[in-house]
Amino acid sequence: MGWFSKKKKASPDPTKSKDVFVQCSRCHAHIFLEEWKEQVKVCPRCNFHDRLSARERLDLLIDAGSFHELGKDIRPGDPLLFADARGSYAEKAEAARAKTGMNEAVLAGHGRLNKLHTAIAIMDFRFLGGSLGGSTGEKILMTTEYAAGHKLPCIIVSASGGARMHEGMVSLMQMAKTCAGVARLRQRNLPLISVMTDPTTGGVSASYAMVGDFHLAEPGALIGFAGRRVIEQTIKQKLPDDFQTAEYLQEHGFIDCIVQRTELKSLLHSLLVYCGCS
Amino acid sequence: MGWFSKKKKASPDPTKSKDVFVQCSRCHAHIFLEEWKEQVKVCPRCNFHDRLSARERLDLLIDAGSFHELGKDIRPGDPLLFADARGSYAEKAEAARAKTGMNEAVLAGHGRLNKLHTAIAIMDFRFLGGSLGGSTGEKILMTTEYAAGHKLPCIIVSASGGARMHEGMVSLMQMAKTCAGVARLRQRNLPLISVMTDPTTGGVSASYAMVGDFHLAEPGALIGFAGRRVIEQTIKQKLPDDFQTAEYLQEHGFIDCIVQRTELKSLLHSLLVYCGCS
Amino acid sequence: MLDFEKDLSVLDQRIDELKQLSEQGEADFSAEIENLAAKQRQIAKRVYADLTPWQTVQVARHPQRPVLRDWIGLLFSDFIELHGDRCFGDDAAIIGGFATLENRRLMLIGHQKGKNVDENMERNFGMARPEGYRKALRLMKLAEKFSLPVVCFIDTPGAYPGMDAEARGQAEAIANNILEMSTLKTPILVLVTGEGGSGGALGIGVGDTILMMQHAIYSVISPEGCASILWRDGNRASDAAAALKLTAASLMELRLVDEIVPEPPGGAHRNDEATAASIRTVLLEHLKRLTRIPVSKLITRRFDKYAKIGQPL
Amino acid sequence: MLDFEKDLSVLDQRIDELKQLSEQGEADFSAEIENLAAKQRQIAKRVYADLTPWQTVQVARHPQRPVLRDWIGLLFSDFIELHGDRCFGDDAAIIGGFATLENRRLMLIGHQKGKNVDENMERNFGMARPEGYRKALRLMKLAEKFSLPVVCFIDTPGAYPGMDAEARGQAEAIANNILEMSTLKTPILVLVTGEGGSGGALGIGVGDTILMMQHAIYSVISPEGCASILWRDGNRASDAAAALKLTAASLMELRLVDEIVPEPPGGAHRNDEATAASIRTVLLEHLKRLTRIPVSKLITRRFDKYAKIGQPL
Ligand SMILES: [Zn+2]
Ligand SMILES: [Zn+2]
Repeated sequence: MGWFSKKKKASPDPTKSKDVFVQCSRCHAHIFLEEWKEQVKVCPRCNFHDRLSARERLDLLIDAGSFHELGKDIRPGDPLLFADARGSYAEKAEAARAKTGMNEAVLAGHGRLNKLHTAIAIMDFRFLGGSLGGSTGEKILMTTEYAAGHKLPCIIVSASGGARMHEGMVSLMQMAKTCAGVARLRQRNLPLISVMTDPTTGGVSASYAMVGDFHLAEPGALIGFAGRRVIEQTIKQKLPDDFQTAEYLQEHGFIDCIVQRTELKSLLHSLLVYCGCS
Repeated sequence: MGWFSKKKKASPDPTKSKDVFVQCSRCHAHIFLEEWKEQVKVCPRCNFHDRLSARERLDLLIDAGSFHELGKDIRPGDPLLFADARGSYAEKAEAARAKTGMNEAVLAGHGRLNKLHTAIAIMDFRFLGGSLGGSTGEKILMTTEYAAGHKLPCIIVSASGGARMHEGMVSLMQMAKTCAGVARLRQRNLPLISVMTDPTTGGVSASYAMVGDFHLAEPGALIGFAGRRVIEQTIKQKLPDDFQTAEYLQEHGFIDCIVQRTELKSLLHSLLVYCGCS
Repeated sequence: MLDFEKDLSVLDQRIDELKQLSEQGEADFSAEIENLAAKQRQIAKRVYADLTPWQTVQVARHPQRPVLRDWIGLLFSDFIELHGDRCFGDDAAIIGGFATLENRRLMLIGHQKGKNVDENMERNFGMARPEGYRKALRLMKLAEKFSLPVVCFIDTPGAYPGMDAEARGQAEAIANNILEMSTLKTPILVLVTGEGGSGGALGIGVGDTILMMQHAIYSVISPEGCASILWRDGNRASDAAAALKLTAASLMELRLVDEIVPEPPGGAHRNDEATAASIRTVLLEHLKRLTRIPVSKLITRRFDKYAKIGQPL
Repeated sequence: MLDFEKDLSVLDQRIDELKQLSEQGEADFSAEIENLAAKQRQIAKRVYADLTPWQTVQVARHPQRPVLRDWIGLLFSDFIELHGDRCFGDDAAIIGGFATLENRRLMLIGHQKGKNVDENMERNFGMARPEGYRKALRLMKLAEKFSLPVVCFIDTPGAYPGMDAEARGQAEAIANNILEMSTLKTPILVLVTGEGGSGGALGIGVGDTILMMQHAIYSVISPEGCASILWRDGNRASDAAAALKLTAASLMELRLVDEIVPEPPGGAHRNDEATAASIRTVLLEHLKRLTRIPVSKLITRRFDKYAKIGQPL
């Protein structure tokens, strides 16, 4: 939760630019639009991995034309009829739909990764900060259940600020619901590969993102449970800069591989092959 | 290993005393022999738990007359025909037999603990420092196998300086042999209760003593893998006094309960009952 | 003392005074005492029948509210605490061990808060670190191995948001517990006794039956946290508390809780023994029921229970 | 450079000089070079055929002896390193991951020593902490899950005797690995490549087949440690080395090792490619054999193998 409290990184927006450059939001280098696209939004100078939409990620990972979407029409429920000082949850969800063209914060389905059939769920941070609501959890569960039912491996690409507090306890319980889905993969010895991208925090990091057979992460991705500000208030000291980065987590034993975006598909393929997928 | 390099605690020896007192080797208090016996060699003043022989421990834990010994006649082998500057291993083993009246560093068998039938192995530090040789491992394995075969719980009371280096790699492999025995208990959901007494170190701490369902320890017992001196040489600093005590181990998550010797039998009984033994 | 407890407190004082006088032999005030007590019960009943969500939050966090150690003393005839995660440490914010409830043996696990500063320092205010969750899981696996039901008592502001806890994998520890609990082959009975604080609660909170004390709360985020984010004003916590639907009654309506354990008027802290009696009754009833269900069926049901939550209508 | 390597080293220098001269076009020394090389092979053969146990210890610890990273480059066509124990850290003294040996996919796990000061600092001289053993176990469980054989390369002076390692359960971590390996439902092939140092080696050393490089050692205690305890003189290490029967040949006689992988004259460090070829042959042969055995039979055999060790005659 708390995605809106986070200062948004100014992502390069070539549509608004008059020329053929984009500017890296970390090192401010000007990069040819062509090169930026070729590098799948990775800065060739500082290796900043800018966020991808679920669709962009799908295009990166799944063989063209092979994707079958699941739960396309599932939209957020509003179990609490929640409203706060700035309006209703229903309105916010509607705005997110309008902005992203997605019905929920996750794109679910199955398709081929270098010809290997796999279930896959990809989160989109633009949709309410990739927060985990009832329908988000539902689509994650649909993905794991599809994998379990069809004896497929499962890949989940996370990008989330955590639970969706507008759905209160319904949101919290999605942690249990999605992990129950993962447990069914375990029972069937089917691999779950969790790919953590920037950011993977809160309730998502404390559920399906952290119970994979393999934990991959993109360089520099923010990964953690509690928010930096909350921790700083608690321990009354400033945290080191690399705290809760993918690199920090790997050092502490929670990430198998930090992988360059351009090599992600090939690594996923290798892992699936080692797991006996065909 | 290395039991002889350890400064031996001067244990009260009432047989050599002319009067009715024993002296606590830690706080040096004079204690009535009667009270000392009643407290099963625990100092009423400083709670020092003096070492027990395997026989004394057996009398403490197993209902009188109910014990059936296993592998009584098993004696140490001498696979390396080992001899060092101070003589042969064969001679040392013979001396240990003469001193203790035991054939090996462990007393194995089965009996009743407050009427509950259990397999039990009890180590005796006096026999070559409770070191783990081939025959020691054999008797531990006989105990776990007896438990596995008869669907009994298993209790192992450890007191050991570690591997018996006079048997070289045969000794090291007893760690694997005994743990393979414990694995068979696990496969059958039979409880293993490990009781760590002073000292439980080296290869014994790194095998059967540390893979119980329950880890009990006596107050103040020395428990650890590497020797204090070796560690101090490695890290080039002095270790804290409580390092590798039962209390230290509990604080670090490796001991379930630290138990007063006089309450050990009753705690063991309770645990067996909770595990469904009857 | 809470605002809405003032009247009760005044009567407490009066009753105490009269009792003292009685004991000093001044006169017999037993009739007056009974009178005042009746009046107090009436007030308590009225006030507590109508608590706002924010008032419920305050009762759930009441400094006198019984904590796990109190419940253990009140409910169980035996408790053998088992320490440690067999990996890093022994977290005092979560404790567990074998316990017996009227001849029913079980594995008890719960958050342990303190009731004074020292205790709260020791128990870290009931905020567990990864080693606490890992200890809990170890004990659950023991329970599974020896076919004992697991009973979890939830009472935490949340998992500890500290640097060390993050470094040692707070997220991983909670996630792994949640996953393992979803297929643990023994009944799991969960009771939220005080604060159910988000992932820190859920880390030992997945089960077959979820019970809540009448004045307990369970929330995805603290009302203060929610208010500061969504209202941009931490003082709007009462608004957030209402919006979050964190009371037992609201959660029953949302079907996220299976049963509410009633508390005596004035709340658990005004009568812990009566509260314990009502907990005992409910626990025993559910233990009886759950232990009769074949384990494979139990696991399927548990899955279905959670799969249903948040399903689009 | 070791004492008994001096002659070899002198010839190395001569050959190098002649090669340089050849390259500078001074003259063609190829006949002389071949001559010297042949002589060198002869000397190597003689010296290495007759190493004392203490000399073998020195070869096993030779600073130029290939370490795990070298073997990975020489043997496997693919290696995907997998990091972390999912609990505390990622120990650089033990590494592991998926690897492919001539189209055979497997899980490779091993101690990683360094070959210079920096590397040795990073790798802690191949002395693992509990998190190293726990990482290894995690990878073994992955291999079991996905039906891949496990291959362990042993090369360590021993488990790290540090205060932090003790605090985090060195004993528990090793014990648990040993236990889990005894019933892991996939073949385990162990190769001692250099130093097999006591419990630190055994922590990833329980398997179906135990192989040893010709000049590797495997011992319950270091010769120095044994000498200082039993001879009260650390300088009597060569006596201790002989008494401990720590060479591959002695351990074959004791039936604690199943096969010796031959090294070229002069040892692995004088010809790593030839050594790799002989490792590859032996590994493939055993992998083929072990993967054909049904898993349940494998586990029974593994138990019997260890149960036999140290049985009274
Ligand atoms: Zn940049
Ligand atoms: Zn004393």
